[in-house]
Amino acid sequence: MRDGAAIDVSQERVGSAAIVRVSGDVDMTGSPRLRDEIRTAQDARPERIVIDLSEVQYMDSSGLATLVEAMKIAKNKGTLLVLCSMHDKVRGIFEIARLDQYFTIVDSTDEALNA
Amino acid sequence: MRDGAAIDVSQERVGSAAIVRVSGDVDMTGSPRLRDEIRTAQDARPERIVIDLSEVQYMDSSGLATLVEAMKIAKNKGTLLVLCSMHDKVRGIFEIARLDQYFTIVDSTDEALNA
Amino acid sequence: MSATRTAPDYATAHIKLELLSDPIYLSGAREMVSAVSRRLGFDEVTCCQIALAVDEALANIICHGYNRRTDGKIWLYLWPGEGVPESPTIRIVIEDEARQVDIEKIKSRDLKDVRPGGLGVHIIKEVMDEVVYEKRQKTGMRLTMAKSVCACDNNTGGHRDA
Amino acid sequence: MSATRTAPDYATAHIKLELLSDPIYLSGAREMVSAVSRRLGFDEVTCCQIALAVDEALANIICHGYNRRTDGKIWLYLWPGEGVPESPTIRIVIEDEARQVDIEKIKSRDLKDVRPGGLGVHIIKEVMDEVVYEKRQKTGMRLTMAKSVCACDNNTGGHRDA
Ligand SMILES: Nc1ncnc2c1ncn2[C@@H]1O[C@H](COP(=O)(O)OP(=O)(O)O)[C@@H](O)[C@H]1O
Ligand SMILES: Nc1ncnc2c1ncn2[C@@H]1O[C@H](COP(=O)(O)OP(=O)(O)O)[C@@H](O)[C@H]1O
Repeated sequence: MRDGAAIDVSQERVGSAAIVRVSGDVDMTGSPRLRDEIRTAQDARPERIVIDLSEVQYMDSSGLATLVEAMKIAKNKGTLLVLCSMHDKVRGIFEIARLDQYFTIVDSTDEALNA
Repeated sequence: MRDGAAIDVSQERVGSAAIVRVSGDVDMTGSPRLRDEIRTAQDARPERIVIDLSEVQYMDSSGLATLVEAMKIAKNKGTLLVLCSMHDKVRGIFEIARLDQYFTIVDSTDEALNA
Repeated sequence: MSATRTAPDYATAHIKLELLSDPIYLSGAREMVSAVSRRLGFDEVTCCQIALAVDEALANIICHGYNRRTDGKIWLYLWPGEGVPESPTIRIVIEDEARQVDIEKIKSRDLKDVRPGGLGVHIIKEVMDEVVYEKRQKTGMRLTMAKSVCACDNNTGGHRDA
Repeated sequence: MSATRTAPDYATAHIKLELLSDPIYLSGAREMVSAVSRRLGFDEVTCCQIALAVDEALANIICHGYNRRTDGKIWLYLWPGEGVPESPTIRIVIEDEARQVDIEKIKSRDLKDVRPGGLGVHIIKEVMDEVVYEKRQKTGMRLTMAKSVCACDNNTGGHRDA
Protein backbone atom coordinates (compact mmCIF):
# COMPACT_ATOMS: atom_id res chain seq x y z
CA MET A 1 0.00 0.00 0.00
CA ARG A 2 1.04 3.53 -0.69
CA ASP A 3 1.66 5.53 2.48
CA GLY A 4 1.11 8.86 0.81
CA ALA A 5 4.00 10.61 2.51
CA ALA A 6 5.81 13.20 0.43
CA ILE A 7 8.85 13.25 2.66
CA ASP A 8 12.38 11.91 2.63
CA VAL A 9 14.46 11.54 5.76
CA SER A 10 18.05 10.38 6.00
CA GLN A 11 20.85 10.60 8.52
CA GLU A 12 24.57 10.89 8.62
CA ARG A 13 27.12 10.65 11.43
CA VAL A 14 29.66 13.48 11.61
CA GLY A 15 32.05 12.88 14.51
CA SER A 16 29.99 12.77 17.68
CA ALA A 17 26.98 14.37 15.98
CA ALA A 18 24.11 12.89 14.01
CA ILE A 19 22.65 14.98 11.21
CA VAL A 20 19.04 14.19 10.29
CA ARG A 21 18.10 15.59 6.89
CA VAL A 22 14.46 16.09 6.02
CA SER A 23 12.95 17.06 2.70
CA GLY A 24 9.32 17.49 1.70
CA ASP A 25 6.18 18.32 3.61
CA VAL A 26 6.24 17.53 7.32
CA ASP A 27 2.52 16.98 7.79
CA MET A 28 0.42 14.20 9.30
CA THR A 29 1.62 11.74 6.64
CA GLY A 30 5.28 12.70 6.90
CA SER A 31 5.78 13.28 10.62
CA PRO A 32 5.81 9.59 11.65
CA ARG A 33 8.72 8.96 9.31
CA LEU A 34 10.65 11.92 10.73
CA ARG A 35 9.88 10.64 14.25
CA ASP A 36 11.26 7.17 13.44
CA GLU A 37 14.44 8.58 11.97
CA ILE A 38 15.08 10.89 14.93
CA ARG A 39 14.47 7.95 17.30
CA THR A 40 17.03 5.85 15.46
CA ALA A 41 19.50 8.72 15.64
CA GLN A 42 18.81 9.15 19.36
CA ASP A 43 19.24 5.44 20.05
CA ALA A 44 22.85 5.68 18.86
CA ARG A 45 23.38 8.23 21.66
CA PRO A 46 25.23 10.95 19.74
CA GLU A 47 26.38 14.01 21.70
CA ARG A 48 24.46 16.24 19.35
CA ILE A 49 21.56 15.86 16.93
CA VAL A 50 21.25 18.35 14.11
CA ILE A 51 17.98 18.45 12.22
CA ASP A 52 18.52 20.03 8.81
CA LEU A 53 15.27 21.59 7.57
CA SER A 54 16.67 23.31 4.48
CA GLU A 55 14.53 21.17 2.17
CA VAL A 56 11.32 21.51 4.17
CA GLN A 57 8.83 23.90 2.54
CA TYR A 58 5.89 23.04 4.74
CA MET A 59 5.38 21.97 8.33
CA ASP A 60 2.21 21.71 10.41
CA SER A 61 1.56 21.04 14.08
CA SER A 62 2.28 17.32 13.66
CA GLY A 63 5.83 18.29 12.73
CA LEU A 64 6.05 20.59 15.76
CA ALA A 65 4.80 17.76 17.98
CA THR A 66 7.47 15.44 16.58
CA LEU A 67 10.21 17.97 17.23
CA VAL A 68 8.96 18.83 20.73
CA GLU A 69 8.97 15.13 21.59
CA ALA A 70 12.49 14.77 20.19
CA MET A 71 13.59 17.75 22.28
CA LYS A 72 12.10 16.25 25.46
CA ILE A 73 13.94 12.98 24.85
CA ALA A 74 17.15 14.84 24.01
CA LYS A 75 16.93 16.81 27.25
CA ASN A 76 16.37 13.57 29.19
CA LYS A 77 19.37 11.93 27.62
CA GLY A 78 21.56 15.02 27.86
CA THR A 79 21.85 15.28 24.09
CA LEU A 80 22.05 18.65 22.38
CA LEU A 81 19.33 19.06 19.73
CA VAL A 82 19.71 21.85 17.16
CA LEU A 83 17.44 22.81 14.26
CA CYS A 84 19.06 24.44 11.26
CA SER A 85 18.43 26.05 7.87
CA MET A 86 14.76 26.68 8.48
CA HIS A 87 12.76 28.50 5.79
CA ASP A 88 10.91 31.64 6.87
CA LYS A 89 7.60 29.98 6.02
CA VAL A 90 8.41 27.19 8.46
CA ARG A 91 9.79 29.53 11.11
CA GLY A 92 6.44 31.32 11.05
CA ILE A 93 4.70 28.34 12.60
CA PHE A 94 7.33 28.06 15.37
CA GLU A 95 6.62 31.68 16.20
CA ILE A 96 2.85 31.20 16.16
CA ALA A 97 3.28 28.27 18.56
CA ARG A 98 5.77 30.24 20.71
CA LEU A 99 8.34 27.49 20.15
CA ASP A 100 11.00 29.65 18.52
CA GLN A 101 12.57 30.24 21.96
CA TYR A 102 12.17 26.64 23.12
CA PHE A 103 14.41 25.30 20.35
CA THR A 104 17.95 26.17 19.37
CA ILE A 105 17.54 27.35 15.79
CA VAL A 106 20.59 28.28 13.71
CA ASP A 107 21.17 29.20 10.08
CA SER A 108 23.42 26.43 8.76
CA THR A 109 24.60 22.87 9.46
CA ASP A 110 28.07 24.25 10.11
CA GLU A 111 26.74 26.50 12.80
CA ALA A 112 24.64 23.67 14.17
CA LEU A 113 27.69 21.40 14.47
CA ASN A 114 29.58 24.07 16.34
CA ALA A 115 26.81 25.86 18.24
CA MET B 1 -12.40 43.87 -9.59
CA ARG B 2 -9.67 41.34 -9.10
CA ASP B 3 -8.46 39.86 -12.38
CA GLY B 4 -7.07 36.75 -10.75
CA ALA B 5 -3.86 36.66 -12.73
CA ALA B 6 -0.80 35.39 -10.89
CA ILE B 7 1.62 36.82 -13.38
CA ASP B 8 3.97 39.76 -13.64
CA VAL B 9 5.27 41.05 -16.93
CA SER B 10 7.74 43.86 -17.47
CA GLN B 11 10.02 45.02 -20.24
CA GLU B 12 13.36 46.66 -20.70
CA ARG B 13 15.14 48.08 -23.74
CA VAL B 14 18.75 46.94 -24.22
CA GLY B 15 20.20 48.62 -27.30
CA SER B 16 18.10 47.57 -30.27
CA ALA B 17 16.51 44.71 -28.33
CA ALA B 18 13.46 44.57 -26.07
CA ILE B 19 13.54 42.11 -23.20
CA VAL B 20 10.14 40.98 -21.93
CA ARG B 21 10.35 39.37 -18.50
CA VAL B 22 7.56 37.13 -17.30
CA SER B 23 7.07 35.61 -13.88
CA GLY B 24 4.27 33.42 -12.57
CA ASP B 25 1.82 31.06 -14.21
CA VAL B 26 1.13 31.70 -17.88
CA ASP B 27 -2.39 30.26 -17.99
CA MET B 28 -5.73 31.56 -19.23
CA THR B 29 -5.69 34.36 -16.64
CA GLY B 30 -2.09 35.37 -17.26
CA SER B 31 -1.72 35.04 -21.03
CA PRO B 32 -3.66 38.20 -21.97
CA ARG B 33 -1.27 40.28 -19.88
CA LEU B 34 1.74 38.68 -21.55
CA ARG B 35 0.12 39.29 -24.94
CA ASP B 36 -0.39 43.00 -24.18
CA GLU B 37 3.19 43.42 -23.04
CA ILE B 38 4.63 41.70 -26.10
CA ARG B 39 2.40 43.86 -28.33
CA THR B 40 3.69 47.00 -26.68
CA ALA B 41 7.25 45.79 -27.17
CA GLN B 42 6.54 44.98 -30.82
CA ASP B 43 4.96 48.37 -31.46
CA ALA B 44 8.28 50.02 -30.59
CA ARG B 45 9.79 48.01 -33.49
CA PRO B 46 12.93 46.66 -31.84
CA GLU B 47 15.27 44.55 -33.96
CA ARG B 48 14.99 41.73 -31.50
CA ILE B 49 12.53 40.65 -28.83
CA VAL B 50 13.78 38.42 -26.04
CA ILE B 51 11.21 36.71 -23.85
CA ASP B 52 12.77 35.72 -20.55
CA LEU B 53 10.89 32.76 -19.06
CA SER B 54 13.24 32.06 -16.15
CA GLU B 55 10.54 32.89 -13.62
CA VAL B 56 7.78 30.92 -15.30
CA GLN B 57 7.02 27.64 -13.52
CA TYR B 58 3.86 26.83 -15.42
CA MET B 59 2.54 27.41 -18.93
CA ASP B 60 -0.49 25.97 -20.68
CA SER B 61 -1.73 26.13 -24.28
CA SER B 62 -2.96 29.70 -23.83
CA GLY B 63 0.67 30.68 -23.25
CA LEU B 64 1.75 28.75 -26.33
CA ALA B 65 -0.96 30.49 -28.36
CA THR B 66 0.26 33.88 -27.17
CA LEU B 67 3.85 33.07 -28.13
CA VAL B 68 2.88 31.61 -31.52
CA GLU B 69 0.93 34.77 -32.27
CA ALA B 70 3.90 36.91 -31.20
CA MET B 71 6.17 34.86 -33.46
CA LYS B 72 3.84 35.30 -36.45
CA ILE B 73 3.80 39.06 -35.93
CA ALA B 74 7.57 39.11 -35.44
CA LYS B 75 8.10 37.22 -38.70
CA ASN B 76 5.79 39.66 -40.47
CA LYS B 77 7.67 42.67 -39.15
CA GLY B 78 11.09 41.12 -39.69
CA THR B 79 11.82 41.12 -35.93
CA LEU B 80 13.86 38.36 -34.34
CA LEU B 81 11.98 36.68 -31.49
CA VAL B 82 13.95 34.55 -29.03
CA LEU B 83 12.76 32.64 -25.96
CA CYS B 84 15.24 32.12 -23.15
CA SER B 85 15.84 30.50 -19.77
CA MET B 86 12.96 28.09 -20.06
CA HIS B 87 12.42 25.56 -17.24
CA ASP B 88 12.33 21.89 -18.24
CA LYS B 89 8.73 21.68 -17.03
CA VAL B 90 7.78 24.45 -19.48
CA ARG B 91 9.91 23.06 -22.30
CA GLY B 92 7.96 19.82 -21.99
CA ILE B 93 4.80 21.46 -23.27
CA PHE B 94 6.66 22.98 -26.26
CA GLU B 95 7.80 19.46 -27.13
CA ILE B 96 4.34 17.96 -26.73
CA ALA B 97 3.01 20.65 -29.08
CA ARG B 98 5.96 20.16 -31.49
CA LEU B 99 6.79 23.84 -31.11
CA ASP B 100 10.33 23.36 -29.79
CA GLN B 101 11.65 23.58 -33.36
CA TYR B 102 9.36 26.45 -34.39
CA PHE B 103 10.85 28.81 -31.79
CA THR B 104 14.42 29.87 -31.17
CA ILE B 105 15.00 28.74 -27.60
CA VAL B 106 18.27 29.54 -25.84
CA ASP B 107 19.58 29.11 -22.30
CA SER B 108 20.21 32.69 -21.12
CA THR B 109 19.35 36.32 -21.84
CA ASP B 110 22.99 36.89 -22.85
CA GLU B 111 22.75 34.20 -25.47
CA ALA B 112 19.38 35.54 -26.55
CA LEU B 113 20.80 39.03 -27.07
CA ASN B 114 23.62 37.64 -29.19
CA ALA B 115 21.99 34.64 -30.89
CA MET C 1 -16.18 31.85 19.34
CA SER C 2 -19.01 29.34 19.68
CA ALA C 3 -22.10 31.19 18.53
CA THR C 4 -24.81 28.99 17.03
CA ARG C 5 -25.52 29.85 13.45
CA THR C 6 -27.70 28.71 10.68
CA ALA C 7 -26.13 26.56 7.98
CA PRO C 8 -24.25 28.57 5.37
CA ASP C 9 -25.74 29.17 1.94
CA TYR C 10 -23.97 26.24 0.30
CA ALA C 11 -25.42 27.07 -3.12
CA THR C 12 -23.46 30.31 -3.32
CA ALA C 13 -20.05 28.73 -2.61
CA HIS C 14 -17.62 29.20 -5.50
CA ILE C 15 -15.81 25.98 -4.70
CA LYS C 16 -17.00 22.82 -2.96
CA LEU C 17 -14.59 20.06 -2.16
CA GLU C 18 -15.66 16.70 -0.80
CA LEU C 19 -12.89 14.38 0.26
CA LEU C 20 -12.32 11.20 2.22
CA SER C 21 -10.81 11.51 5.69
CA ASP C 22 -7.55 10.05 4.44
CA PRO C 23 -4.40 12.02 5.36
CA ILE C 24 -3.02 11.52 1.86
CA TYR C 25 -5.54 14.10 0.66
CA LEU C 26 -4.49 16.83 3.10
CA SER C 27 -1.90 18.24 0.72
CA GLY C 28 -4.39 18.40 -2.17
CA ALA C 29 -6.87 20.35 -0.08
CA ARG C 30 -4.35 22.82 1.29
CA GLU C 31 -2.64 23.38 -2.08
CA MET C 32 -6.01 24.12 -3.62
CA VAL C 33 -6.86 26.64 -0.92
CA SER C 34 -3.43 28.20 -1.14
CA ALA C 35 -3.62 28.62 -4.93
CA VAL C 36 -7.10 30.13 -4.73
CA SER C 37 -6.01 32.52 -1.97
CA ARG C 38 -3.13 33.67 -4.14
CA ARG C 39 -5.52 34.43 -7.02
CA LEU C 40 -7.81 36.33 -4.68
CA GLY C 41 -4.91 38.67 -3.90
CA PHE C 42 -3.45 37.43 -0.61
CA ASP C 43 0.32 37.67 -0.26
CA GLU C 44 2.50 34.56 -0.14
CA VAL C 45 2.80 34.42 3.66
CA THR C 46 -0.94 34.79 4.20
CA CYS C 47 -1.70 32.10 1.58
CA CYS C 48 0.55 29.70 3.49
CA GLN C 49 -1.18 30.57 6.74
CA ILE C 50 -4.66 30.01 5.32
CA ALA C 51 -3.49 26.67 3.91
CA LEU C 52 -2.02 25.78 7.30
CA ALA C 53 -5.31 26.54 9.06
CA VAL C 54 -7.16 24.30 6.60
CA ASP C 55 -4.59 21.52 7.07
CA GLU C 56 -4.87 21.70 10.87
CA ALA C 57 -8.65 21.69 10.74
CA LEU C 58 -8.76 18.67 8.42
CA ALA C 59 -6.11 16.79 10.43
CA ASN C 60 -8.20 17.34 13.59
CA ILE C 61 -11.32 16.00 11.89
CA ILE C 62 -9.39 12.92 10.75
CA CYS C 63 -7.77 12.30 14.16
CA HIS C 64 -10.38 13.40 16.67
CA GLY C 65 -13.61 13.33 14.67
CA TYR C 66 -13.17 10.14 12.68
CA ASN C 67 -10.57 8.53 15.00
CA ARG C 68 -8.29 8.04 12.01
CA ARG C 69 -10.90 6.19 9.97
CA THR C 70 -10.03 6.98 6.34
CA ASP C 71 -13.51 6.49 4.84
CA GLY C 72 -15.28 9.38 6.53
CA LYS C 73 -16.44 12.37 4.50
CA ILE C 74 -15.28 15.94 4.80
CA TRP C 75 -16.68 18.94 2.93
CA LEU C 76 -14.93 22.22 2.34
CA TYR C 77 -16.82 25.25 0.96
CA LEU C 78 -15.11 28.40 -0.17
CA TRP C 79 -16.38 31.92 -0.80
CA PRO C 80 -14.25 34.80 -2.05
CA GLY C 81 -15.03 38.23 -0.68
CA GLU C 82 -16.38 40.96 -2.87
CA GLY C 83 -13.87 43.65 -3.47
CA VAL C 84 -10.53 44.69 -4.76
CA PRO C 85 -7.40 42.51 -4.79
CA GLU C 86 -5.75 44.94 -2.37
CA SER C 87 -8.31 43.90 0.27
CA PRO C 88 -8.93 40.23 -0.36
CA THR C 89 -11.30 38.20 1.78
CA ILE C 90 -11.86 34.47 1.97
CA ARG C 91 -14.47 32.47 3.87
CA ILE C 92 -14.11 28.75 4.35
CA VAL C 93 -16.58 26.32 5.92
CA ILE C 94 -15.48 22.78 6.76
CA GLU C 95 -18.02 20.14 7.73
CA ASP C 96 -17.89 16.50 8.73
CA GLU C 97 -20.20 13.64 9.73
CA ALA C 98 -17.93 12.62 12.58
CA ARG C 99 -18.72 12.57 16.27
CA GLN C 100 -20.00 15.76 17.85
CA VAL C 101 -17.97 17.28 20.63
CA ASP C 102 -18.70 20.08 23.03
CA ILE C 103 -17.34 23.33 21.68
CA GLU C 104 -15.53 24.13 24.98
CA LYS C 105 -13.43 21.00 24.47
CA ILE C 106 -12.06 22.21 21.17
CA LYS C 107 -9.07 24.07 22.46
CA SER C 108 -5.30 23.77 22.43
CA ARG C 109 -3.08 23.28 25.47
CA ASP C 110 -1.57 26.17 27.39
CA LEU C 111 1.33 27.33 25.22
CA LYS C 112 3.63 27.54 28.23
CA ASP C 113 3.11 23.88 29.08
CA VAL C 114 5.30 22.66 26.24
CA ARG C 115 4.59 19.06 25.21
CA PRO C 116 4.06 17.22 21.93
CA GLY C 117 0.72 18.08 20.32
CA GLY C 118 -2.10 20.34 21.37
CA LEU C 119 -1.35 23.24 19.01
CA GLY C 120 -3.68 22.88 16.03
CA VAL C 121 -6.62 24.89 17.29
CA HIS C 122 -4.29 27.61 18.57
CA ILE C 123 -2.68 27.87 15.14
CA ILE C 124 -6.07 28.09 13.42
CA LYS C 125 -7.24 30.87 15.74
CA GLU C 126 -3.96 32.74 15.47
CA VAL C 127 -3.89 32.65 11.70
CA MET C 128 -7.52 33.34 10.81
CA ASP C 129 -9.58 36.40 11.72
CA GLU C 130 -12.77 34.55 12.47
CA VAL C 131 -13.00 30.98 13.78
CA VAL C 132 -16.33 29.45 14.82
CA TYR C 133 -16.86 25.83 15.73
CA GLU C 134 -20.40 24.49 16.06
CA LYS C 135 -22.37 21.27 15.99
CA ARG C 136 -24.24 20.57 12.78
CA GLN C 137 -27.97 20.00 13.00
CA LYS C 138 -27.96 16.20 13.14
CA THR C 139 -24.46 14.83 12.97
CA GLY C 140 -20.93 16.11 12.74
CA MET C 141 -19.24 19.45 13.24
CA ARG C 142 -18.90 22.70 11.30
CA LEU C 143 -15.95 25.07 11.36
CA THR C 144 -16.35 28.51 9.81
CA MET C 145 -13.18 30.49 9.20
CA ALA C 146 -12.58 33.82 7.52
CA LYS C 147 -9.59 35.95 6.72
CA SER C 148 -9.38 39.46 5.31
CA VAL C 149 -6.59 41.81 4.57
CA CYS C 150 -7.53 45.43 4.72
CA ALA C 151 -5.77 47.53 2.09
CA CYS C 152 -5.14 50.07 4.81
CA ASP C 153 -3.21 47.88 7.22
CA ASN C 154 -0.11 45.78 6.96
CA ASN C 155 -1.15 43.25 9.56
CA THR C 156 -1.44 40.01 7.63
CA GLY C 157 -2.07 38.25 10.89
CA GLY C 158 -0.44 35.25 12.46
CA HIS C 159 2.22 36.97 14.49
CA ARG C 160 0.06 38.94 16.85
CA ASP C 161 0.69 38.52 20.51
CA ALA C 162 -2.09 36.68 22.27
CA MET D 1 -11.91 7.72 -28.14
CA SER D 2 -15.63 8.42 -28.16
CA ALA D 3 -17.24 5.27 -26.78
CA THR D 4 -20.52 5.83 -25.00
CA ARG D 5 -20.38 4.84 -21.36
CA THR D 6 -22.58 4.81 -18.40
CA ALA D 7 -22.10 7.51 -15.81
CA PRO D 8 -19.24 6.81 -13.41
CA ASP D 9 -19.91 5.60 -9.89
CA TYR D 10 -19.74 9.07 -8.33
CA ALA D 11 -20.24 7.71 -4.82
CA THR D 12 -16.89 5.92 -4.88
CA ALA D 13 -14.84 8.99 -5.85
CA HIS D 14 -12.25 9.88 -3.22
CA ILE D 15 -12.40 13.54 -4.11
CA LYS D 16 -15.17 15.64 -5.64
CA LEU D 17 -14.57 19.22 -6.59
CA GLU D 18 -17.32 21.53 -7.77
CA LEU D 19 -16.22 24.91 -9.02
CA LEU D 20 -17.52 27.88 -10.94
CA SER D 21 -16.39 28.29 -14.54
CA ASP D 22 -14.22 31.22 -13.56
CA PRO D 23 -10.61 31.12 -14.84
CA ILE D 24 -9.36 32.33 -11.46
CA TYR D 25 -10.10 28.86 -10.08
CA LEU D 26 -8.04 26.97 -12.68
CA SER D 27 -4.88 27.13 -10.59
CA GLY D 28 -6.67 25.82 -7.49
CA ALA D 29 -8.01 22.81 -9.38
CA ARG D 30 -4.73 21.94 -11.03
CA GLU D 31 -2.66 22.40 -7.85
CA MET D 32 -5.04 20.08 -6.03
CA VAL D 33 -4.75 17.41 -8.70
CA SER D 34 -0.99 17.84 -8.85
CA ALA D 35 -0.58 17.46 -5.07
CA VAL D 36 -2.82 14.39 -4.97
CA SER D 37 -0.93 12.81 -7.89
CA ARG D 38 2.32 13.32 -6.03
CA ARG D 39 0.93 11.55 -2.95
CA LEU D 40 -0.28 8.69 -5.13
CA GLY D 41 3.32 8.12 -6.22
CA PHE D 42 3.63 9.86 -9.61
CA ASP D 43 6.96 11.54 -10.32
CA GLU D 44 7.23 15.31 -10.56
CA VAL D 45 7.07 15.49 -14.37
CA THR D 46 4.00 13.27 -14.56
CA CYS D 47 2.24 15.27 -11.81
CA CYS D 48 2.76 18.43 -13.85
CA GLN D 49 1.42 16.71 -16.95
CA ILE D 50 -1.71 15.48 -15.20
CA ALA D 51 -2.27 18.98 -13.82
CA LEU D 52 -1.78 20.40 -17.32
CA ALA D 53 -4.38 18.03 -18.77
CA VAL D 54 -6.86 19.11 -16.09
CA ASP D 55 -6.11 22.79 -16.74
CA GLU D 56 -6.61 22.39 -20.51
CA ALA D 57 -9.86 20.48 -20.01
CA LEU D 58 -11.25 23.10 -17.62
CA ALA D 59 -10.11 25.99 -19.83
CA ASN D 60 -11.92 24.40 -22.80
CA ILE D 61 -15.11 24.01 -20.79
CA ILE D 62 -14.92 27.66 -19.76
CA CYS D 63 -14.15 28.93 -23.29
CA HIS D 64 -16.07 26.60 -25.57
CA GLY D 65 -18.69 25.06 -23.29
CA TYR D 66 -19.75 28.10 -21.26
CA ASN D 67 -18.55 30.74 -23.77
CA ARG D 68 -16.57 32.39 -20.97
CA ARG D 69 -19.57 32.71 -18.67
CA THR D 70 -18.09 32.57 -15.16
CA ASP D 71 -21.17 31.27 -13.34
CA GLY D 72 -21.39 27.83 -14.91
CA LYS D 73 -20.67 24.73 -12.86
CA ILE D 74 -17.89 22.24 -13.36
CA TRP D 75 -17.42 18.98 -11.44
CA LEU D 76 -14.20 17.05 -11.10
CA TYR D 77 -14.16 13.53 -9.62
CA LEU D 78 -10.98 11.71 -8.73
CA TRP D 79 -10.24 8.04 -8.07
CA PRO D 80 -6.83 6.69 -7.09
CA GLY D 81 -5.90 3.30 -8.48
CA GLU D 82 -5.46 0.30 -6.27
CA GLY D 83 -1.89 -0.72 -5.97
CA VAL D 84 1.62 0.12 -5.01
CA PRO D 85 3.19 3.59 -5.21
CA GLU D 86 5.62 2.28 -7.83
CA SER D 87 2.66 1.78 -10.19
CA PRO D 88 0.32 4.65 -9.42
CA THR D 89 -2.94 5.14 -11.27
CA ILE D 90 -5.32 8.07 -11.32
CA ARG D 91 -8.74 8.42 -12.91
CA ILE D 92 -10.36 11.80 -13.33
CA VAL D 93 -13.85 12.61 -14.60
CA ILE D 94 -14.77 16.19 -15.46
CA GLU D 95 -18.38 17.15 -16.14
CA ASP D 96 -20.21 20.32 -17.04
CA GLU D 97 -23.71 21.59 -17.77
CA ALA D 98 -22.56 23.55 -20.79
CA ARG D 99 -23.61 23.10 -24.39
CA GLN D 100 -23.23 19.66 -25.91
CA VAL D 101 -20.97 19.32 -28.92
CA ASP D 102 -20.40 16.46 -31.30
CA ILE D 103 -17.46 14.39 -30.18
CA GLU D 104 -15.82 14.53 -33.62
CA LYS D 105 -15.56 18.31 -33.26
CA ILE D 106 -13.45 18.04 -30.11
CA LYS D 107 -10.06 17.91 -31.70
CA SER D 108 -7.00 20.09 -32.04
CA ARG D 109 -5.62 21.55 -35.24
CA ASP D 110 -3.05 19.77 -37.36
CA LEU D 111 0.24 20.31 -35.51
CA LYS D 112 2.05 21.23 -38.71
CA ASP D 113 -0.36 24.09 -39.41
CA VAL D 114 1.19 26.33 -36.77
CA ARG D 115 -1.17 29.08 -35.59
CA PRO D 116 -2.23 30.48 -32.22
CA GLY D 117 -4.52 28.08 -30.36
CA GLY D 118 -5.89 24.67 -31.18
CA LEU D 119 -3.56 22.62 -28.97
CA GLY D 120 -5.46 21.84 -25.77
CA VAL D 121 -7.09 18.57 -26.82
CA HIS D 122 -3.84 17.38 -28.38
CA ILE D 123 -2.01 18.05 -25.12
CA ILE D 124 -4.64 16.20 -23.09
CA LYS D 125 -4.45 13.15 -25.36
CA GLU D 126 -0.68 13.20 -25.45
CA VAL D 127 -0.29 13.41 -21.71
CA MET D 128 -2.98 11.01 -20.49
CA ASP D 129 -3.27 7.30 -21.28
CA GLU D 130 -7.03 7.27 -21.69
CA VAL D 131 -9.15 10.19 -22.88
CA VAL D 132 -12.87 9.79 -23.58
CA TYR D 133 -15.25 12.64 -24.34
CA GLU D 134 -18.98 11.99 -24.31
CA LYS D 135 -22.31 13.76 -23.99
CA ARG D 136 -23.96 13.47 -20.60
CA GLN D 137 -27.48 12.08 -20.45
CA LYS D 138 -29.38 15.35 -20.48
CA THR D 139 -27.07 18.30 -20.62
CA GLY D 140 -23.38 19.00 -20.75
CA MET D 141 -20.28 16.97 -21.49
CA ARG D 142 -18.17 14.41 -19.66
CA LEU D 143 -14.45 13.86 -20.06
CA THR D 144 -12.91 10.73 -18.56
CA MET D 145 -9.13 10.65 -18.28
CA ALA D 146 -6.78 8.12 -16.75
CA LYS D 147 -3.06 7.82 -16.30
CA SER D 148 -0.98 4.93 -15.00
CA VAL D 149 2.68 4.35 -14.58
CA CYS D 150 3.69 0.74 -14.69
CA ALA D 151 6.52 -0.11 -12.30
CA CYS D 152 8.09 -2.08 -15.13
CA ASP D 153 8.42 0.73 -17.65
CA ASN D 154 10.04 4.11 -17.61
CA ASN D 155 7.63 5.70 -20.02
CA THR D 156 5.96 8.42 -18.01
CA GLY D 157 4.17 9.51 -21.16
CA GLY D 158 3.91 12.88 -22.77
CA HIS D 159 6.85 12.69 -25.11
CA ARG D 160 5.74 9.84 -27.32
CA ASP D 161 5.70 10.46 -31.01
CA ALA D 162 2.20 10.62 -32.41
N1 LIG E 1 -12.66 18.44 14.50
C1 LIG E 1 -12.61 18.07 15.81
N2 LIG E 1 -13.45 17.14 16.29
C2 LIG E 1 -13.39 16.76 17.57
N3 LIG E 1 -12.55 17.27 18.47
C3 LIG E 1 -11.67 18.21 18.06
C4 LIG E 1 -11.67 18.65 16.71
N4 LIG E 1 -10.70 19.59 16.60
C5 LIG E 1 -10.14 19.71 17.82
N5 LIG E 1 -10.72 18.89 18.71
C6 LIG E 1 -10.39 18.79 20.15
O1 LIG E 1 -9.55 19.89 20.49
C7 LIG E 1 -8.34 19.42 21.06
C8 LIG E 1 -7.17 20.34 20.71
O2 LIG E 1 -6.87 20.21 19.34
P1 LIG E 1 -5.45 20.69 18.82
O3 LIG E 1 -5.16 22.04 19.37
O4 LIG E 1 -5.46 20.59 17.33
O5 LIG E 1 -4.39 19.68 19.44
P2 LIG E 1 -4.26 18.10 19.21
O6 LIG E 1 -4.98 17.78 17.96
O7 LIG E 1 -2.78 17.87 19.11
O8 LIG E 1 -4.86 17.47 20.42
C9 LIG E 1 -8.17 18.01 20.56
O9 LIG E 1 -7.39 17.23 21.44
C10 LIG E 1 -9.61 17.54 20.48
O10 LIG E 1 -10.06 17.10 21.74
N1 LIG F 1 -15.29 21.18 -23.34
C1 LIG F 1 -15.55 21.50 -24.63
N2 LIG F 1 -16.78 21.86 -25.00
C2 LIG F 1 -17.04 22.16 -26.27
N3 LIG F 1 -16.13 22.12 -27.27
C3 LIG F 1 -14.88 21.77 -26.95
C4 LIG F 1 -14.51 21.43 -25.62
N4 LIG F 1 -13.21 21.12 -25.62
C5 LIG F 1 -12.77 21.26 -26.88
N5 LIG F 1 -13.77 21.65 -27.70
C6 LIG F 1 -13.67 21.87 -29.17
O1 LIG F 1 -12.42 21.34 -29.61
C7 LIG F 1 -11.68 22.35 -30.29
C8 LIG F 1 -10.19 22.15 -30.06
O2 LIG F 1 -9.85 22.47 -28.72
P1 LIG F 1 -8.35 22.78 -28.35
O3 LIG F 1 -7.49 21.74 -28.96
O4 LIG F 1 -8.28 22.88 -26.87
O5 LIG F 1 -8.01 24.16 -29.03
P2 LIG F 1 -8.68 25.60 -28.78
O6 LIG F 1 -9.35 25.53 -27.46
O7 LIG F 1 -7.54 26.54 -28.81
O8 LIG F 1 -9.63 25.79 -29.93
C9 LIG F 1 -12.20 23.65 -29.76
O9 LIG F 1 -12.01 24.70 -30.68
C10 LIG F 1 -13.68 23.33 -29.54
O10 LIG F 1 -14.39 23.48 -30.74
